[in-house]
Amino acid sequence: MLDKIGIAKRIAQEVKNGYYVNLGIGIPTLVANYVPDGMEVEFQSENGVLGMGAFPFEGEEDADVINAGKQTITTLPGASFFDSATSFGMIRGQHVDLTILGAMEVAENGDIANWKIPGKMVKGMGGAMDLVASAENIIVAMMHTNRAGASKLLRKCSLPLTGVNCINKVVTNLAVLEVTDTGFKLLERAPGVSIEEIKNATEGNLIIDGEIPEMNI
Amino acid sequence: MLDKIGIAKRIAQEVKNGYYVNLGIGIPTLVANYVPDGMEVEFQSENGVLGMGAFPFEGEEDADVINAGKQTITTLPGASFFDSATSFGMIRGQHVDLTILGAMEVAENGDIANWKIPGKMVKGMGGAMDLVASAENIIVAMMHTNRAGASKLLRKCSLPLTGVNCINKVVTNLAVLEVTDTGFKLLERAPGVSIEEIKNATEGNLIIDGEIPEMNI
Amino acid sequence: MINRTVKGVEEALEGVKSDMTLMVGGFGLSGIPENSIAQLVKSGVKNLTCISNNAGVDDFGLGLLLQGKQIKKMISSYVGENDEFERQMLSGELEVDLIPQGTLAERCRAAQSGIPAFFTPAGYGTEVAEGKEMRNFKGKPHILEHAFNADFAFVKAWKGDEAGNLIFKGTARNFNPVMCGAATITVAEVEELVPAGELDPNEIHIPGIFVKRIFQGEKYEKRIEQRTVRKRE
Amino acid sequence: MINRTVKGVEEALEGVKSDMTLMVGGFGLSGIPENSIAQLVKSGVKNLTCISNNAGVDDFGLGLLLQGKQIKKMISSYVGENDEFERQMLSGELEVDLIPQGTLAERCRAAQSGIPAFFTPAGYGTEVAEGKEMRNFKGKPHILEHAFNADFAFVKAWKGDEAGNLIFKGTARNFNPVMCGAATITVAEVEELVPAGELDPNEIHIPGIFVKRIFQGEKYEKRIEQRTVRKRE
Repeated sequence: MLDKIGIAKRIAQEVKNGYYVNLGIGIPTLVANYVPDGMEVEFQSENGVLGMGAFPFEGEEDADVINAGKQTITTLPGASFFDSATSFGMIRGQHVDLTILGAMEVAENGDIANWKIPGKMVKGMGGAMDLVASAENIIVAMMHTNRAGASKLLRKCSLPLTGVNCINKVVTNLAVLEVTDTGFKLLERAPGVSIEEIKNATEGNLIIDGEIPEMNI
Repeated sequence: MLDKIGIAKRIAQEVKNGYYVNLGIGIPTLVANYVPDGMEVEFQSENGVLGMGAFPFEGEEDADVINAGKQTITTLPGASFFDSATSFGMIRGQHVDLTILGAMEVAENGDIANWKIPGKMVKGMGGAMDLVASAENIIVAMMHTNRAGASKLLRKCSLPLTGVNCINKVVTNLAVLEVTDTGFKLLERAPGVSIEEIKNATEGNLIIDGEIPEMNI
Repeated sequence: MINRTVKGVEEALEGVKSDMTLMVGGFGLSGIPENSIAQLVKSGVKNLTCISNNAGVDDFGLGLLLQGKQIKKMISSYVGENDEFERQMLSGELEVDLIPQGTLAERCRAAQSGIPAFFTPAGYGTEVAEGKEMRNFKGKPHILEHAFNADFAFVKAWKGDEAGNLIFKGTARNFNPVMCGAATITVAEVEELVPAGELDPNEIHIPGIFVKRIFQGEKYEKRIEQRTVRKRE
Repeated sequence: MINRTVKGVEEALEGVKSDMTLMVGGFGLSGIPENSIAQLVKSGVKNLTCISNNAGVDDFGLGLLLQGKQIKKMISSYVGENDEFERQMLSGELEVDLIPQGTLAERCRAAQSGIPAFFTPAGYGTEVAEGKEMRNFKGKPHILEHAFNADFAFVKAWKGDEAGNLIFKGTARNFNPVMCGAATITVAEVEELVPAGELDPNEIHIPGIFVKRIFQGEKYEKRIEQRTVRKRE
């Protein structure tokens, strides 16, 4: 079974040379740490920066240079700053190659819910609705089940949707799954995790076709 | 009767303190020369500059700094450059206070035609259609009649329209006229020009109400 | 040059009244118009509708206006760092209209540039799309969104000049440029106000024509929400 | 950093074919991609549809492509300084779609930023509005306009870096920024190409993500159409 860092490491393998990547808050932010050195990649943050680097050294934090998670950041050579309309122009205009974000629920048809629990929690969708409606290559990073042990990979989302029919791939603590026309196709198992465990943790239709390899992290 | 410079001088009197002004090609461009010194005015050119100044000194022309008439220009302190979408954002968003442009025909209901003579001449509308559709304060600068002696202030435009119901005022070599709900209201006569002459040169409905003063230039 | 400077924050806020709709720049606490917000608190205006990506934190940014119950309605994309906000919202004291961040930005930009409405894919199939016109373009569903209407826009820039020209710094730029000229009156506060002619016309982010009033803020706290650092090796 | 540089104009134009739709930056002869245009002439591609505010003059800019009869259709706002253009248009050899300049700019910007369609008042009541959807907003009529579809965009900037970031100069900026990313492939030529890190991230007009290929132009004539000067006193 993977921890959050394991999920981030596995997703980092999905990042290809020449990709502009938008990273959501939480696990997705960690992905940047595991992209191989020397790979040509630029990270975009929707609050208005392309070419994000590591966190600043202590004492060098700048309130005017943050990411979408409101964390202080630095920029790399080749970086640029821009306004919010331009930032979402990049996103809506499909100039960003890969979007990685968290979710509360993903449905077998690619629907996603991640912004609201009616009556309980309403943080807002932030940029997530723009991202999922526009991007062509979206990976969800999340735990396979919620704290109560219930599956987050469902036949149908129960929470208010963020987007419909838009998720391509899900990487969880248990598995890598592709969202296909007929459901979640199991691609890889996390180290030490059995197909049975994945089956038990997946409410949505799970497609198991042939041998399912263990992830290589 | 006024010459082109006279028309420009008269229109300059319409420019008020604090106005952002867009000047069209031809006579309108001359208006900038006659705005009183010390008046707070900024000239916008739709190709992407606000705060235009005089023509450059010989030898200081810059191919990268021109106005919408493709003339080399200079900028004044406080000037800014911007792209074409932003420029028409200013225009469409009604941030420009006064628009001065030329015309082939103006109709008594405020329609204007200035971009095309079917089968003969098609230069294009440039920014004129955006300007007349958006601006709330538009003055036309033109000769009262065309080269053949026919009136350019008509009941109805005969040429393809640039905009409908949009012109507020017309300043010609013969007169200053306001476009009202019922037609062209004569406000001022050019020096030495009689009401009769203006009547004869105006095809559209001309409203003469009380004493018509001579312009003060 | 048209001089857009006003003496200070009091003059900058002249005409702000209860029941108005205000745009407020910033992302989180970065690039917020601190001095204008402080003056709004002081002025005691009430029943405000605020268009702002976030709602500040409990004791800073728009959170200060929430504390004083000066806000009737928030139009935002993300409001997740504010307990008082959540309390007022869940109790029904505060109306909240949550909209996608890109739509929020584009509706400001539309107001700025005279575009009354535009189509965007964001929110299709979600409750955001309810009651809105839908249309397919190239086989993909989009929804029609409208330009905002606001009375005042409060923005914060790094440098500005007397003509109202603005230059922003880093990601403190965010929503500030798109709100300039998107309301009837735009008030810009800047860290440094310089005479016209000192800023390079080529480096200006927002031309002064979009800014009605400009002043230099008295002081800036520039609070950091998530101070994240790495150790020196 | 993602390196967007190509070796030169030949590599920059790889994949340009006859019958394609090209966006070409510039206003008059100011800010036009001179080197890309020269290579288009050399390549001999034909039946092009060109989206460009103007059509050059007889012997420069897009006028060179008109001379070689490489253009099938022009989409422009103003084409008034070109005899060969007028000849081809009046004879019916050349299709011409004239559209308001602000609509031209906004249709590029819409393509760049994933907005399929928007409403604008420009052209209402004129032949430009014929066959288009109309709608009133606040009692004022508007028409629906659509984002452009283009295969290549050719733009020219002043400075650029390896990451494709661009800075424009003066009014040579014009349509160039709004065409970046508005076509499948955007080719930027610059007067000066510098390593990544040399441009201030705060001063970049167009982030490299909107630019697919960048190269330093071999030479720039930068012809002036209307040399207007005043005498020194």
